[in-house]
Amino acid sequence: MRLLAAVLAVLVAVLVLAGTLIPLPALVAIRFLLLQWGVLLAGTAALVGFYNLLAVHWRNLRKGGLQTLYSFILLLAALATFILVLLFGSDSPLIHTWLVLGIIRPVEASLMGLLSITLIYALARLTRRRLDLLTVLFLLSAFFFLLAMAPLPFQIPLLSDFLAPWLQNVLVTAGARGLLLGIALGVLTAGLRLLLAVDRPYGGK
Amino acid sequence: MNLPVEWLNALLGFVLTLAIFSYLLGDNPLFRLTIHLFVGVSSGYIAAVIFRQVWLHQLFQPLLNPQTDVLLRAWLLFSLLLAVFLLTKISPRLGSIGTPAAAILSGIAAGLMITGAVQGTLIPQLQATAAAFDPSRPLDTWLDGLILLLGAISTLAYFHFGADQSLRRRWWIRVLASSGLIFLGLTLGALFAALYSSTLTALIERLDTLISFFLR
Amino acid sequence: MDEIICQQCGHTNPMDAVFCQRCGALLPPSRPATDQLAPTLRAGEEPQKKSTSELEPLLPAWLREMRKGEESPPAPKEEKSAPPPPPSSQPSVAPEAEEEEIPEWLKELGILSSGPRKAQSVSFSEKEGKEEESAAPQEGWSKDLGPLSAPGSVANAFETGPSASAEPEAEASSMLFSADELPAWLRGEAQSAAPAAEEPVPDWLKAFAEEPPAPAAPAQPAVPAAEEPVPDWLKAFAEEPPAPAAPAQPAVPAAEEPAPDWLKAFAEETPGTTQASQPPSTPAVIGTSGAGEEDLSSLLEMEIPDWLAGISAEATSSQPAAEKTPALEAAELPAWVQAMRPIEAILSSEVEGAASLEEEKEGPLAGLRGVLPRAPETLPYIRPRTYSVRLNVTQDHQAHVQLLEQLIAAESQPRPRQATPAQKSGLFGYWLIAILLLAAILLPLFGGTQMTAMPALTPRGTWQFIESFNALPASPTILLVLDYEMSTSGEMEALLLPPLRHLTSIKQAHLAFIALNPLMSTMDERLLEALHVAQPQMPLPESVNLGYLPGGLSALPLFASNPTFAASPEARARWERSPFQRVKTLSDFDCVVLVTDNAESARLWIEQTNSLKYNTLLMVSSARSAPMLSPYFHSGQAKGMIAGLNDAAAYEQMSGLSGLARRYRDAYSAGLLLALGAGGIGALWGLLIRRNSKPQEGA
Amino acid sequence: MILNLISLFIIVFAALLLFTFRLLQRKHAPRFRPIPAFQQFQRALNLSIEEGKQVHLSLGRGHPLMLQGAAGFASLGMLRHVAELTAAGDRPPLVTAGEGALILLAQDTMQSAYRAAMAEELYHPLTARLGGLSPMAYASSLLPAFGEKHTSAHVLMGNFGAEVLLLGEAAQRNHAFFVAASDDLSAQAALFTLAPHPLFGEELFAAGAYLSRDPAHQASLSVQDVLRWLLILALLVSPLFKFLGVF
Repeated sequence: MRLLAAVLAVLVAVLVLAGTLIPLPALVAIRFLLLQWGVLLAGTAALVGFYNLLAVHWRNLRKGGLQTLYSFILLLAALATFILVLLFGSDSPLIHTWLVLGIIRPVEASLMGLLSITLIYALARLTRRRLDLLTVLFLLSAFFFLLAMAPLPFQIPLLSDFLAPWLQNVLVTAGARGLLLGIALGVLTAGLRLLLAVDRPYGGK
Repeated sequence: MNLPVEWLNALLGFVLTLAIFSYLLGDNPLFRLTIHLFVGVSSGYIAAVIFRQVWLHQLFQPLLNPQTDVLLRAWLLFSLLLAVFLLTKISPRLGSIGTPAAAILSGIAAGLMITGAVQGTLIPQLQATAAAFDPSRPLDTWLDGLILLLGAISTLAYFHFGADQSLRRRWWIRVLASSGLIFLGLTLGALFAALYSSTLTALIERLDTLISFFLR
Repeated sequence: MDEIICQQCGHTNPMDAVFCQRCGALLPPSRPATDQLAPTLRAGEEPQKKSTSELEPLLPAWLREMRKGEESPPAPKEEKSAPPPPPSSQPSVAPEAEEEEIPEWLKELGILSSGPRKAQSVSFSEKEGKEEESAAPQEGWSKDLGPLSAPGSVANAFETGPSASAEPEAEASSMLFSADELPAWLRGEAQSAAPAAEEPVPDWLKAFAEEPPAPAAPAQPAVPAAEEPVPDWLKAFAEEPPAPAAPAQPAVPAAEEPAPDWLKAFAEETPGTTQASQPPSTPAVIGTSGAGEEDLSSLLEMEIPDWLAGISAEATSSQPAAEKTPALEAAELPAWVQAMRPIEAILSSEVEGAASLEEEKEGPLAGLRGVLPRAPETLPYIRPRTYSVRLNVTQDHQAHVQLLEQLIAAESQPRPRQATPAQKSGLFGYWLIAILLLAAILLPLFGGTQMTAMPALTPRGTWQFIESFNALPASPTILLVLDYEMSTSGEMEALLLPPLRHLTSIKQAHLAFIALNPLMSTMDERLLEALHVAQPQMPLPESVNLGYLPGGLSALPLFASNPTFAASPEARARWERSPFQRVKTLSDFDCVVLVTDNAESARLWIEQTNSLKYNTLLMVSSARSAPMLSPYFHSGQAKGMIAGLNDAAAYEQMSGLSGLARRYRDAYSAGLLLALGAGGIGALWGLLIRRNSKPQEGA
Repeated sequence: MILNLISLFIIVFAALLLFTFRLLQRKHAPRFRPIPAFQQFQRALNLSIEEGKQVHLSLGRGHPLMLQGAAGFASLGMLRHVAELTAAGDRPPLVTAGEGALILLAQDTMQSAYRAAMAEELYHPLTARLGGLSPMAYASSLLPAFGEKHTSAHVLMGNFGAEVLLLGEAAQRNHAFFVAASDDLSAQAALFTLAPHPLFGEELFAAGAYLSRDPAHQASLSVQDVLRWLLILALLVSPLFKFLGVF
């Protein structure tokens, strides 16, 4: 079974690659079908994940104490939402108003808002944590861009109109390009490891 | 009728926002309760949307549609079978049936990853670097292009992993890497400021909503 | 060293402890040799190599010479020089060795139980391994017989015997015999073996370790004994009534194994040596458990039968293989060879079992003890030895050992408890920042202040965005790609509303929404509602929600070729009735607006759909993804770009609207300046603390 | 068309390079510059095994069919190593992810790691858990885990956005060891301020080679280095391409 899985994975990867890079109609059509499978399987995997979430909290129900309450709330919320959306669709006003705008949006946005406090706090403590050239450059750059972004009652000549955009478009873009290229190399080799069945997260080594 | 619903909805948002902000004081039962409610609702919502979008709209509806071509129907049935195989992963005993389906998913991911990395990043970024040296462009873009080139190269060199016996990199790589450090520091600083700006806007929006609730 | 560290759990035990106080495991004696050897010995683990080359110079000169002598000459030569059977070989070493000063460890031998001697047996097997590798790495077992017959090695094997056989007693007394009780020859031998034991892993073993297949069979037998000082089965074994104490028996396997070639030669050439060797062997026997010297002498004096001479390397070399496939062996070898196998296999350490071995009364093996296994149940215990050489300690492992030692050492040092005050001050700082930030935002919001100036210059991206909208044809079809998280929806709505208002006020636009995130699949309603709230007098544009695009990158080409790919049937029906019906592919839209907070997916969207040559691609980007996306605007791939609240404010100003960007502007400014101030003060404070703490550290 | 050909050439060349390096490096293991975060991670891992505590491994939320999926696959390689090490430990590692496919693959990876460690009977599928299906749900669902006394180390490697800050901050509040890496640049910038030993850029993809010392992963990292210099060369000559009108 494991060998079959590895062969399948390699074959599918090669077909997707070939369909992208070699413009033969047959290959392109196969790639199209495989991509449809990809959509289907990724969606199914999310459902398996959802089941996993329910199973974990179902097990937690027996833990006792507050954890039982938390898990019960989660299970109830998850199952009720799942069934409601399944029955009425996500665009039902009830679901949109109460679940999306009433619960999901405030909590997500509040958590995001909390991050701003964490960020300032982490910035303020950075020199206590670490002090090297990279830290100094990081701080200088962060302070500069914070100042450049801040709307003021008066204009600082050239700062936010010229200097900041130039720095962002040249120096920052240069660094970001290097980072992106490096990450792309990492992605490429990670993909190749899958392609050559060196990594087999689906059950083998 | 409309007003109480809006008001209740705003009240719900207000309470939940306060519960989340209570985390500032430390982890507490109210925060945990809110988090569990939120995780349950969001996960249930997303799972249902995915189920509808993928299984209903793309599998069942065409399958049940009498106008669907036989060949397409066979293909859909086969796809359904594959998805059901993957679903068996929820059972520890039957899980191995789903392994080929997981392998197919990994294979598709590998193919997309490789093409995405090469055609989505490597080549476009290479082109973008070269674009600054367009003969038709003015000289100042050439200067910017040179800085961009140096930055990209030195940042790339900064991450060189190989080392000699003493676990140090060769001197010229170190020199190049140290200039990459400058670009890295500047980039991360700018990204930090940008991220803070985003989170700050989210906080402002939340607090604005709270105020609106009070002023209502 | 006044403590013993348990090798199982790392617990520190008092010097006199026999068992670990935490986990109950048998503790090693506190000898350096065992300290280094034993921790790495654990059943079932892979062999590890250990570099001990640095210890090489510490070896006594005589041992280094002896080792050279052992290592350099080829096997045949050794066989020649070592024909005497084990006991007789010892005197040949002893006279030289005795002249050397008795090492410290030997004086302490009295307090040792089986540990050091096991270490010796380990070193013995290591030598064997080395020889094996240097001579014929893959030829297996038969070649190893040569080294076995080398004086030191055989003596080692012999020496191992009594000590191991006495282990059951040793467990209780932790002492068998002192150095004083040792006969002179044995002391000499012990000396010769000791340095090897003190040096945990000689260089040659490293080399040995690098060759996994070779050590598998013959080189390893002694190690399990070293690892588990007194195995349970051995205890049980020793308690069995019928087992006669016969410590001299170990000599038999030792002699038996190398026997085939050299024993015959020896019997023919130097019978006198054999006899001369008997008396030295006797004290050892007495010193351990008093078995008869007759056993030995009868063994050594007996005439080598023809069948024994006939045991060729061929027969012996087949035995390791036979260990792996017993069935095959049973078919090919005579029964008596099968019977010999376990004894040979246990050569170096299984002498422990000697006490229970019986003397053969008849047949060609008459007079030999323990040649045949007494009970089949002893066999299973032999098996683990074949893969348990584990002295291959790599540098990594040494580093880990050092780390572990450091950790243990660090654990025992009292540390001042500073965590609580630091934690409190940390939380205090966190709360202070939270209060300041909340105040900085709430005051302008509550007060409705408008202190900050609007942007004097419109950013190029915003300007071009507006221009692009203005250049759209009448009743344009516009695709809005919602690629942001719910968590940033506050920011994204503030950025998206000005262009949406612009669109509805100027053009009769038709909007299609596609979400790349399931939570966004119904956000079109929210946006249209916000639009309605912002300008209630204006009719809302006609719109179609194409749903959520599942499948990430893989769905992009599918969507590009069929925009209703992910749409519900109702949406498709509405699509067909609207002006969108002329839109067959992504490039048919008059304008695509990518609304994103995710630089990665936006990048991919742009790169992957670049070949489609849209009419117009515009971007509305969260501030956090803007640095990564602005190059796409500057390279011309996106015609316009709104990034962050400042750009939105510029848009509002340009279009003469008043919206969220203006409303949030003062709070936004206060928040940014607070971060600047708090970050700056914090950085300086950190520097100050570092500067103050350095002199203290120096003092 | 020409870009397709160039892409094909790059991919085939890189695959051959990986294959060759793997063969070559069976004999000579490459050496890599030390990365403190990985050293600390290894130390924390050893410590937690020693103390009988749990390691929490978070694989991120990279969608398998996006580029971010690569980060998830890279972290699965690391999971394999950690699972093998801790399989026979007192507590199995707690594995969390924010994406169903990652959970599924993590379960498979763990099962095969336990099998390799001959402890398959100790494997339980629910040691790999889905935190939540949206990034914030995922991050916030992990917060309680950071307060657990029996969890000594938190390893966050994979695709995380800004929400990773919540986790880093929770780790600091609880004085827990944590090491984090993400392929997202914003998250990297945020982690730079929070993490004791930050990891940048592609260092996330080196985790397998640094931690498991697996020859295949080491070969892959060496290939990455070779490709890096070829890319640098390509960047240097790219202006020339522009002149020649290739791009």
